Amino acid sequence: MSVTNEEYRPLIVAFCCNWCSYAGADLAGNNRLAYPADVKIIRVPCSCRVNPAFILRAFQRGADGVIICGCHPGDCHYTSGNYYTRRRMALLFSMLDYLGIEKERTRVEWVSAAEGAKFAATMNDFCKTVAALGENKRLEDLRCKK
Amino acid sequence: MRKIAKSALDSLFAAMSESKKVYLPVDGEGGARYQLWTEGTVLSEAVNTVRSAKDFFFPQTENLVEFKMEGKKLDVIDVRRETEDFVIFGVRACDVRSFDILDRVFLGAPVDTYYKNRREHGVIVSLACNKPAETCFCQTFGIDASAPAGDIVCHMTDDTLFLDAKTEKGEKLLATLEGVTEPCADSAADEQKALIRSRLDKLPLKGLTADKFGGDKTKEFFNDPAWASLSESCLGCGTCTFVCPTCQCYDIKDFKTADGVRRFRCWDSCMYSEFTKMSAGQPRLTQKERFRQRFMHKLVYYPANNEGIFGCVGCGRCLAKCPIQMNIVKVMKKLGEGGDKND
Amino acid sequence: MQRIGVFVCHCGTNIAGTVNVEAVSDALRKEPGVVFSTNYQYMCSQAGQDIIKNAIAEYKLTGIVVCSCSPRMHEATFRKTAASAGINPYMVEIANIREQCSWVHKDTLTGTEKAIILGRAAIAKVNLNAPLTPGQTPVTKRALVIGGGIAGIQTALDIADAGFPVDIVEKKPTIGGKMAQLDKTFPTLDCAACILTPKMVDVAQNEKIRIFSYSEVTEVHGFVGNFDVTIKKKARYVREDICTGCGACTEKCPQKKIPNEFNLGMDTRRAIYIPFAQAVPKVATIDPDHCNMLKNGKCGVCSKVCTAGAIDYNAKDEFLTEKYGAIVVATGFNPIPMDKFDEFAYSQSKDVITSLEFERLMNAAGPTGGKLLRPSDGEHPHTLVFVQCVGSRCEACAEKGKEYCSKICCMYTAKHAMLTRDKYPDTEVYVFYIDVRTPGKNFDEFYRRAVEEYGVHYIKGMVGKVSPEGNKLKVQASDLIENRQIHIDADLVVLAAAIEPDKSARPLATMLTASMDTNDFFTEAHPKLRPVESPTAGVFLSGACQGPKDIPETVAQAGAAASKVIGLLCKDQLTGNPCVAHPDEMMCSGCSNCEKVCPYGAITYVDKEFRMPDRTTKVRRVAQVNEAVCQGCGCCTVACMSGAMDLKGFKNEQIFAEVDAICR
Amino acid sequence: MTNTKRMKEDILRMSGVNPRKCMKCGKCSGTCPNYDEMEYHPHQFVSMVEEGRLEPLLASKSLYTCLSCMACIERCPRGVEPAKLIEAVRLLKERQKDGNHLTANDIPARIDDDMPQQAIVTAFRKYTK
Amino acid sequence: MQKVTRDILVNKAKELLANGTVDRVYGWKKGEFAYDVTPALFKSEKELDEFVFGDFCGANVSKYLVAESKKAGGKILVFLKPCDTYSLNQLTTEHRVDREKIYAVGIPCEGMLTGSALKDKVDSVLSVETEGDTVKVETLYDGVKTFPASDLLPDRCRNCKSKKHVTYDELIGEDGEVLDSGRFDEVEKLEKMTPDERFAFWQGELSRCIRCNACRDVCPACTCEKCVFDNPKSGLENKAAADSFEEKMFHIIRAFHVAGRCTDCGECSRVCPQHIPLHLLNRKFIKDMNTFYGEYQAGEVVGNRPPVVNYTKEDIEPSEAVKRGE
Repeated sequence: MSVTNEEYRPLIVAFCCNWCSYAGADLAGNNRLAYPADVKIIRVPCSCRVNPAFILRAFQRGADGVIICGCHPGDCHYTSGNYYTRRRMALLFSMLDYLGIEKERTRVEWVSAAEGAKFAATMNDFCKTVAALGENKRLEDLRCKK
Repeated sequence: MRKIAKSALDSLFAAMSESKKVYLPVDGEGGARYQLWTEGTVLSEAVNTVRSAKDFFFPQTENLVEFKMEGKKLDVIDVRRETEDFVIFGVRACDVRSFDILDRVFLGAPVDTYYKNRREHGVIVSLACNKPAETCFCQTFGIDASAPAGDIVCHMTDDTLFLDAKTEKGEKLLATLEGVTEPCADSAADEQKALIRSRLDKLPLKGLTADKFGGDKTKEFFNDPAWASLSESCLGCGTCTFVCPTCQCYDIKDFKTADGVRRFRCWDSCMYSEFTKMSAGQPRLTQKERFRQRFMHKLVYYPANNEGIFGCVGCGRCLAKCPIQMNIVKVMKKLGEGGDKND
Repeated sequence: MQRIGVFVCHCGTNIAGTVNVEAVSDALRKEPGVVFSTNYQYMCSQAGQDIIKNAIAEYKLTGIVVCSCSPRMHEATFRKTAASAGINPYMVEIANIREQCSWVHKDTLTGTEKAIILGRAAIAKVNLNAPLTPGQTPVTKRALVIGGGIAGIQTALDIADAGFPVDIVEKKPTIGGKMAQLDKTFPTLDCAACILTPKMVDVAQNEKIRIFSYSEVTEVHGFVGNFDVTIKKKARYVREDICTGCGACTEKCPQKKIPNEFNLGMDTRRAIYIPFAQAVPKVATIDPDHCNMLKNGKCGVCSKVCTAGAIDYNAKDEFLTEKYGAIVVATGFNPIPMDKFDEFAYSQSKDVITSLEFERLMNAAGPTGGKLLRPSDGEHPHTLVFVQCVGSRCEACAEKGKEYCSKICCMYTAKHAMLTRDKYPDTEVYVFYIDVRTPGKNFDEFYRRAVEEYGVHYIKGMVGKVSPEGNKLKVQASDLIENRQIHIDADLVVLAAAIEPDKSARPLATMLTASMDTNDFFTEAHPKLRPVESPTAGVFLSGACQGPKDIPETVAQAGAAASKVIGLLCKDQLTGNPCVAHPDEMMCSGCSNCEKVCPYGAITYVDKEFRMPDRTTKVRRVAQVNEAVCQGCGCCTVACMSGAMDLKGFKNEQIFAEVDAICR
Repeated sequence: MTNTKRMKEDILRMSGVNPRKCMKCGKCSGTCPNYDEMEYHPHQFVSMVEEGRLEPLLASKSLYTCLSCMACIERCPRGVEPAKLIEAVRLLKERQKDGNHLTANDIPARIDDDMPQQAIVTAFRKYTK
Repeated sequence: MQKVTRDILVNKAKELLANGTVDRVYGWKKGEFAYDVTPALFKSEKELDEFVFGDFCGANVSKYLVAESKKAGGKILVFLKPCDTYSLNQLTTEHRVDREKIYAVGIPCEGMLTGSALKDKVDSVLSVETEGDTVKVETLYDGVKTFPASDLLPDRCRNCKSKKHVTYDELIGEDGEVLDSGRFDEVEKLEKMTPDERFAFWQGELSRCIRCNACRDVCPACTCEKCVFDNPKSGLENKAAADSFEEKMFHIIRAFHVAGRCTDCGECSRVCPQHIPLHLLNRKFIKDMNTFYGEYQAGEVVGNRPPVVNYTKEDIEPSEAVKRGE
């Protein structure tokens, strides 16, 4: 039996707002709270910078899950950005679900700069959920597969 | 000529499928379209498929070449593969003519090897139109729907399908079907042909002629004032182009894949504002100019370069599908009328 | 194509312990655009920075990727390094391979793999970076203070002291605010007027300060450094420049029975009046609602007695527009109305009063000349009951009160109780409290003195009912410590009414696009770290408009706001955040969606003439971003359907490139 | 779950009161017109229920000296509604007394023409376990 | 079917041209067959001879006003069905049309037939006549066929949301009411399916897309100067459907871009040459916005703020939003 038979690892793209969630991720690091390396973070100024097209693009390019992290509602550095995020993503996720795309592959989570533990826990949980779903087939672009 | 009972069509397709893939029109959501035959697939009786048969030789998107980069090293990969033999069954007379028109573009020098490869491997089995529709005007371009061209020409009566091989390719294929077909007189389908001809005579667009158009008519029509009103409400979408069996314009684009770049071509439409965009922009800046281009190409420019053959086959798809019901018939009738002097 | 240098930091073993830094720098060397890649023990050290600087010179780098700790740690450091080596600081991107990689992953293989991917994403982004230059806007070196209470006065004085001109806009005829109405101040018991009025005089005499009294702000346009403010000077019918404040008119005016606001209606004033003796500016004002001359043209006494000829019955409201670099909001507070608190009989008995009314009763310049007399019959009260928390700390949904603690009541009630006992030892003073909150320097000592030295009866419990009976007020209350219900026949009941922001604050906040909480207090830019700034750049907060405050806190905050203003006005130019939204005008459809979501009002629309691709010219409505106001959240970029709006430094194509690099 | 705990939950459910909202100001007791007749006062009801000291309450005649005038509800600055809590304790007591005071069979005999339907239902609900 | 006749409209147009209220008229021109009328601009009384009106005049001409209202000249006369008026209002809200340049005459609508819906039922149509609610279709091979109109009406008319004109300068006939339509029934049916069924359904529908852009180009909400899908700089550009992802991307993003702005006029589904029920995507967003953020009808009032560019502090969380119906 071959030892190279690797366990399936999902690819997770995390969009983190600069002021809360990115700092929360840093705090998770400071406290050495482990979470899977499957998570790759992209820094955005605010969660409201995340265009639905970015999310679809990530899926197209082979991501298996996309998570958007922002300040808790009411705590946005820009006062109202995450309120718009909340609406946009509620609608987008509902639409993806309507198209039969697994809703567990997308998530929005509010993580403050103080919530390093929550960040790590969220990522652990999300990775587990997505790993259980397996590879993203319903929003894949065959051209982007190796 | 050979024949087979209509009830035994399945065995015919099964026999064809033994050596080649067989595609045929199948009814589905939104109309008929070509599908690979498998056990149980039923031939559509629709007069036309929504998309034309040009897809088989000139697909909507097609990979041309791939580039792979590792460090500073660049590999160029030819993605062409020898196509498998295939049969397109049930092609109407108009669509069969469209292949001639495409051939003149893609097989003339320089030869488009991607197209040629597919063309060589395809066997065209045409089928005469029993019930030509009100939108049909193939007669305008000298096409006889009762006697289409093709490698094998078929006629269907209520109970029998007649097959007549017209080319070497066709004869070869027909020879493989001897087990399921039986021979018959060459005149066996004549009655059906006559019926079709009588029906063609009654079509509402029967009287439409293209006589006033042709390769030498650029000056006559280019500045016709009617273009303005004809194109007035054109949305600039690509529906007419994409359902047209003879539109052959494409764009070449690059797509970044996981580990390189894939260069592909895809259909383009002269109706689009981005069509043939160059460093200085699109040469045809208004929808009127783009609209004119499409119809002038079909009726004047194409014949000019191709011994007077028109670039339209009268299949009527654009008549049925245009969101605003503007189409080549209206254009042909309106042009040269001399009205619309306002612009 | 950029020429990119990649610098991988070991961070001692912080990174190198879990990430094979050599492998990372080798792998990233092969990425498109990368011409140089290296690793070093501490990139942020001087030696590390020198490596970057030398590489910039040697390899003519145009972009830098540092794989190191979080950009929140050292992005600024490396940007400075790049700038000092002559490339634009915004051509630097950080791949966070410490906090988000080496510290959270245990295994070297996965750590290294992820570090490479993060590095690749940063390289992909830098490839599309463009040099950014922060916008510069000039600063109008003048400040506006809205509100002339102690907060506004202190802010104005401090700003003027630094040499900048300041205008104070006060809606009342005089500055001074609530503090002018106070008698003594806790915990030192010095007289409010004695410490406030000199400051008012300072304001009046300061060359740098202009006072717009009896005026209101009606319009605010512009942005930090460049506000255009319209001020309405209400007609006072007395020429401010001529009136000497002699008071002859106020003596002769025949309209005598007008409730005097300054004494909270406990005595009367004339139709032409000066609010109080130390008013600044000390000029008379005609109350148009009560002046016979203004109402029906019959009188004119004041005009006859005015030797200066200052009376002008034809005066009109004046509007003037001024430019300011900074705006300080100091709109202060008011006690909430007591008419919803039937149980305390405030509207039934004149002898139930609020604490602010009590201040006036105790004040030498008050309606009773400083003698504590009952408003109803002018008798000396013997039994006084103070009720704390009236309208404070109420349930959120309760309509009559406020959810918050008004903060100042415990201390002023202790003061009132103490002063009463001090002046009138024959009185019995009861204070009903829920908690006594005295966090402040010498505050608890002060409260203890009231109990221990002055014998004030502090009773833990709440008054349930006050009913006037004869000339007494029957007070029914609970005494929780004794577990009994007590009944007191009081002569005077004083209610410590909750305080709320002034009603003028809400419309002002709208004009300033400054945010407010549900209680109409202005919100700070950050509750801990930027407590005197509003989230709207250039708008600062001073005093109780931001939350309940006592005088020392107000003065401290006023000074802090002033120093922030001074810091702003000291600059000739304001350097903005270069990562701002930017519209592609040819793509913009003018739909206004971006304008709707912008939290800062940074987007406006203009009609502009364009030369179109079809060689015609066309006037189109397009979005404009005020770069001085935009904070760069990027909300507009998603609201924009046509993709015309993009965010510099976080462009769509940059984020797409990062996504692509990560998902490769 | 202990008996007390269950009783407390019953009281809270029946009354819909959250005693934790109480800030112990005593205004309820300050406003109570029948204070002196009550062994335990409104504010005590609130804190004793919260602390689970139900036995003394259930044994006390205060249950019946509360006039249900609702003054405490009206005055409470935190919206705790002590009178509802007292009513709930009273109800609990009634229901505990030998279980059912009323069975369905008792009803026909007690009906008279003037009694509103609602009163029967209410009584049935109150006096039956 | 239609209660207004060509003559009423032509007379109105002539009157308004003559008294100078307008200097051009948007209307319809006759085609080759009964069903292929084309929207057209008429600039003089004489040109109006070619003006036709009937049961196939269903195209929403509001979109043409984006370009037309910016041209020099006087006002443009348009005849708007109730559903078209919502589009006009929405375009006015977004400053895409100059409402001052438009003279809108509201006309009642009894539901409009479309060529494609007709030809789903009947082949080789020679002529179509309507009498009351009966449609008589003369065919080439099957003689004359009769249908109740409701059988031939497209979904947007069977589930008409409103017969009320929300904006007009003049009204012909009586104004109607906002209707309690079953337009979300189909969406609900899909929502009740399992995710696998939904995926199969949409995969089947969207895979037919040929990216002709007709849905976009006819849509009165899609009036961008340049669509992101045409703009190489947007990062989303793609010209022709290359694989199943591109089709989904296009339709999801397009639906998202028109969310809160789509008036549910149904033009997208009318023009789709592949009969993809595109309105079901838009209606999903409309339905979600209604349930999540309160009833909202785009175009009902000029200046309304669509839910996607608005918020409340108590909005539903995305995780809750996808839980609905579970």
